[in-house]
Amino acid sequence: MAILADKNTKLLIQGITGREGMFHTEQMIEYGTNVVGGVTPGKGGEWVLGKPVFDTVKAAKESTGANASIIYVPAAFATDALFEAIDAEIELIVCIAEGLPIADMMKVRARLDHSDSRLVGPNCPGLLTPGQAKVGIMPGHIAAPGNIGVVSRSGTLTYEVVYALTQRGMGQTTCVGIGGDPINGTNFIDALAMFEDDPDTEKVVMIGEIGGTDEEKAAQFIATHMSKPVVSFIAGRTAPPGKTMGHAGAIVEGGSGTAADKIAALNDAGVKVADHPEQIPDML
Amino acid sequence: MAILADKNTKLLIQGITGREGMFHTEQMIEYGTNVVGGVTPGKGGEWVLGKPVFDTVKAAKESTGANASIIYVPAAFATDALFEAIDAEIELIVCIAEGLPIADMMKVRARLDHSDSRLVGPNCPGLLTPGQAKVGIMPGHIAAPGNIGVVSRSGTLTYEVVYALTQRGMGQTTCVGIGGDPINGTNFIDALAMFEDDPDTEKVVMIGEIGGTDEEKAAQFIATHMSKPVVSFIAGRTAPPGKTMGHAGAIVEGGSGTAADKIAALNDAGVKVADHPEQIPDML
Amino acid sequence: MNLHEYQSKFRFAEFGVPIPRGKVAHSPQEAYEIAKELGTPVVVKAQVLIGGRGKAGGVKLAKTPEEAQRHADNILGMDIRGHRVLKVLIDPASDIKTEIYLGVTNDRAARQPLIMASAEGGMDIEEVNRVSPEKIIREHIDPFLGLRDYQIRNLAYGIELPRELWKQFMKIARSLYTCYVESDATLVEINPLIIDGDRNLLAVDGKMSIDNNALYRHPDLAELRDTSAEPTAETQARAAGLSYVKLDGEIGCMVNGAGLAMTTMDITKLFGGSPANFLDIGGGAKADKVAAALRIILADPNVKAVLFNIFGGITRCDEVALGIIEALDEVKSDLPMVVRLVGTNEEEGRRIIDEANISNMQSAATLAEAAQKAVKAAQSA
Amino acid sequence: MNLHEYQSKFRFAEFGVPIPRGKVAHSPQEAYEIAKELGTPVVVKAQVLIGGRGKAGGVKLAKTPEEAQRHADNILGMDIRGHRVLKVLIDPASDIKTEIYLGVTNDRAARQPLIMASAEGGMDIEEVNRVSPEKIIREHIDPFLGLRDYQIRNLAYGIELPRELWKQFMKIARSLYTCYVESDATLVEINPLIIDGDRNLLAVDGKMSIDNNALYRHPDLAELRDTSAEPTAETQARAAGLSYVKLDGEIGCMVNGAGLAMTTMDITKLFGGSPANFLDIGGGAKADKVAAALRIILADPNVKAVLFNIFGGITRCDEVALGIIEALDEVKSDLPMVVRLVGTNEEEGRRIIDEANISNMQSAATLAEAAQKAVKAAQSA
Repeated sequence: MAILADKNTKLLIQGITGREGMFHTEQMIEYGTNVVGGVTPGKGGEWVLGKPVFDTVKAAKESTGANASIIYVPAAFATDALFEAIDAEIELIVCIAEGLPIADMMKVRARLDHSDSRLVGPNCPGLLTPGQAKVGIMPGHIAAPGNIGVVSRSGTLTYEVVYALTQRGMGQTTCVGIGGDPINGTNFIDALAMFEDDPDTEKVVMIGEIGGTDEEKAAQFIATHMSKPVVSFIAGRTAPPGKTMGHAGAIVEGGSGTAADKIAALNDAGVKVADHPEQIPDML
Repeated sequence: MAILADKNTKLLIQGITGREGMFHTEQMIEYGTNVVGGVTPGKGGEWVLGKPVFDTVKAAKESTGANASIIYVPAAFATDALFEAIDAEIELIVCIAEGLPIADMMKVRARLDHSDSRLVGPNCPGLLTPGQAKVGIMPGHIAAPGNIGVVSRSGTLTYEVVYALTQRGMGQTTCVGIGGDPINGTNFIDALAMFEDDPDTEKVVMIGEIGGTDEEKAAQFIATHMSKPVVSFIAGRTAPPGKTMGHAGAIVEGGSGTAADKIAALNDAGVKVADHPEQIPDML
Repeated sequence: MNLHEYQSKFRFAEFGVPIPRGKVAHSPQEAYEIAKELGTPVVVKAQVLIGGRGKAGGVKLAKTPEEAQRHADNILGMDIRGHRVLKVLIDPASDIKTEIYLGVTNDRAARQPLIMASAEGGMDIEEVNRVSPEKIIREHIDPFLGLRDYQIRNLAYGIELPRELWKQFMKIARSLYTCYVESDATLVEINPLIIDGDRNLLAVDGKMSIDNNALYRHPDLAELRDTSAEPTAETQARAAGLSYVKLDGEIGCMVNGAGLAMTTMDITKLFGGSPANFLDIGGGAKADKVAAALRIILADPNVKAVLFNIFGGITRCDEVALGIIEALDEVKSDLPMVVRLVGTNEEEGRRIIDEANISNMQSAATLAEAAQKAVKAAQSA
Repeated sequence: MNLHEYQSKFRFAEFGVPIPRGKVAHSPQEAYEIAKELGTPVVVKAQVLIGGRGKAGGVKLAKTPEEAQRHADNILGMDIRGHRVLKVLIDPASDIKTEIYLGVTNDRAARQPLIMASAEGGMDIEEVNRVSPEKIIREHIDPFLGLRDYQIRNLAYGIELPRELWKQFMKIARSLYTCYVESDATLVEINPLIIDGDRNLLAVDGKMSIDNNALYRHPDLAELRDTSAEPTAETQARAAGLSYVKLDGEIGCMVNGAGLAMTTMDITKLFGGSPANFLDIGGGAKADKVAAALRIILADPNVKAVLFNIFGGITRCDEVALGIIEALDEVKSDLPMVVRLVGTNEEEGRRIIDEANISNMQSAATLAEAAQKAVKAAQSA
């Protein structure tokens, strides 16, 4: 077991013929992910890396039975790709693409809320269920199968934590990068709830950062809904207010969204918060 | 008992200071409807017909506890009035106003579908629960309390039927005019389901007309979901195709929406269809 | 409100749809000059707000300006199913290789706009829908999101449009949808959208209907209404605030309310007569409106009897009765008339009609009685 | 991206918001001429992309053109919290009777735009929110429906705006929201929106932030970016595709990934040091990017040691190591440096660093070790 993606995932690549799309498709296939095809408008009928290319998600889904799709297209086209995947009733949509305008994401999110699709991202590294499926750009070799669920707003910081876990012999059920944008498809609570329900996940690591109030809400959720232990780390203790720290969502605004607030909320909920990522394995 | 409106209805008049609004407000109060106030932007604080006027629906609802509102404003302002009532979580909204653009109603309807408000109309005569509440422009004296539910797309044709029933001693639980526009808030099925659930309603009269396929869908619903007898009348047997018969929704298009189709569907569902309205009392 | 082909296409062009660079001629001489200016061959096309002009001889190919002039001379003034041709569109003849259909309309059941494309262009889309509905590719449009590019690709893919034409097709579909939204249209249709010899897409024929309820916010479109070819009665009715549709029968009907007006037509037929019109005078029914309605009904030479069916709701029957009498004072007529007044103050209303003692007028209590009397009167007239 | 007051207000005005008819001066002489043209009194206002200019003496009233010139002379070149003043806005002084707040922002929790109004204008809205949140009237806006008139009335009612000003207020709120949408703004704010002696509403101060991700579709707005007053390092970083924020410490950090970059700052602090910057070099980490980043870090005179923290994911550590060596070849420096390379091909990467045998560079295996070494190096430097 795992969450979101596993051996039964039949993955479609939106933007398969692009440079980035093709590179990561190769990596995902190598990892053993069941990539069933790709979509690039105007290139239907071609083959890339042994996979069929379609003009539309609808046609691709009809031909391949895909139940998941991953989006590697430039920001200017990503919104349309998202609506196309939602409209085609793709169950799991992972949006690696970054740089989506907030106004667009508000609309995407409103449509998602009335659909049966689950979006992870945008602006995220995707997800990795070690030994089963890699749906995104996380390096596969740093992870190993096990019983720890990892959820994070970050990219390389997630790798850092996963790597530290693996080196200490602590494998993972699924590693989920939810992305650093202020509006996304899957938040901490969504992922925590899935880990809580996943019989194979025994412990959870939650990696947050400054900005917004999602960590505070997650703390509330952990206190009231979770039986499994959660260890956390919050990046950005030294970040000054009013400055965006790389991620569009990572900004301390109007006195809210500070690391101190988040750590306090997590501590109140009984969650241990590490001072730095390498402490996490010892705290589990 | 009755459907939609009764003695517990606390009614707000949107557009109370207008000529039409004031005239009908007086009629509704005379009938015994519990009118609790009105809304006219910029006239908050005034009093009309002994009722307080507010600037916004929100303020009016807070002050009066209104659970229903009726809209008598010109078409150009009716869309905003509808969104205001939905946003203020008014339970029953009756829109008498006519002439709302279809594009606007598509949006209103999409919002309604995600709200807890019930809209009757637009472009309708409203509703009348004899002896309890008149929410609209139906003349009160032609109706009488009883056990027949009436639902209709028409205005004066409804009066004709209600009058015929009353003259024969057959009173009504509630008479609902759902309006003649192609997109409306309450359709036949909605009203039929309410009558089916209403313990006081024993029989139902459904008055349809050409255009659209709502009568066909209602026939399906009656066959599968209704235990109470329904008698129907369909106006427009002699209407030529491609011509709008007064109501924006009353047009036979592309071979569909004809009276013959509707009558056949109703007959198939076991519904007796009158040849003219005055036959209805005999068929109940 | 329906627009002419030329109005529709010119409007489409404003939003970026490619159309033939044609012009409108009001006279054969003008047709000659336009044909000369455009270069021949040209197509001379009758501009009427009704279908079937092709079969009626309203569309002709001309190889020379002289031929264009001759065709225009024949077509102008032609009567096509009751519509007189007052304008012709002169379009350069297109080199048609393939005909496609592309249209946007309101799907009232889905409560959303619907865009449709078909490889079976040039045919009536309702006919295609009847015979082979699978040949129409459909996409519902979320009114909040608008038409998305992927939806246009779904259409292009579905109609198997050659891939090198997708870019042109996307631009046209986007433009057409924008035109639909910005015009508050209920229908925009390009049929056919052709592929010509140079592999260009071109909107050769177009149709457009505007939501009457939305005209208040489109004064420019409201001005496009062409009443010149419309039956005079309909123009007059609109001006008087009446809802009127001419029919072929002999019993003129004047009713308050659309549903009741249709019912009055139907019951006339039920009792062996035939309605001359649909006419809804709406609420109020003051004398001037009754008079305007009466004038319109009496102007129809087929009318042999007039049936008034008024249900007094908020309006009082006595007031309506006075309105009728006053109107008959203004608009004299010897035709037999039947008046039925029901509802609020009906006795008083009937008394007024009776006391006016108009020889050619009788009253009726029920709708059935009124219809029977009117049918009988028309038959003996 | 933040806009200057004058840019924000001029943009608001394009959408119909009434603003004072002021002009921008780049010199005291220009200030004199504008003041003369506008008529005195005027207000001379420093244009800087940072708050607190009032307290810093950046806003002055002038009764004569000469006084305006003197104020401009004082204000231009002033340093306000690290921002140099290069422009002043000369606005006619307004007759302020009442100050209102009106703003639209993104509510990320509600995932909707939020419009706010308050009778407590002229104050920092975050302060009002802290002290008396009930004084801020809020309406969430459905992004599909846009701001509806009734919502503006809810605001006007909530802030008890005199009814005769509602019409003006509605126009301003509609204009401001349209500006917000059409600009892909994340914030538009009028504070204060004043009522003047003639009972007119006027946007006396304005603020606007644009969604960086949306700048690609607003080339006109992208051009408004004022880099003249921005620290050179930030301008250079943006040009190199780096994400950089200057801080006050002495350890320069170069990291791939935003979360990891913040973590690197944090851990530096944890071990007794202080980060000089946030710097995310993003994916890839080719030599030219590393070099650009290194140049920016070394240009900061506070920097006493440099910490490289690279997690090789898809990117291979050996490639990154080569990039660092190549960059150091271009950008010479004697400052102590600590390199930590982890992930794909980390051994090979470390070997490359070690073999390059750079005297002032040491490597580290863990993040903690790297931070401790960097802190120590900075302290002994």
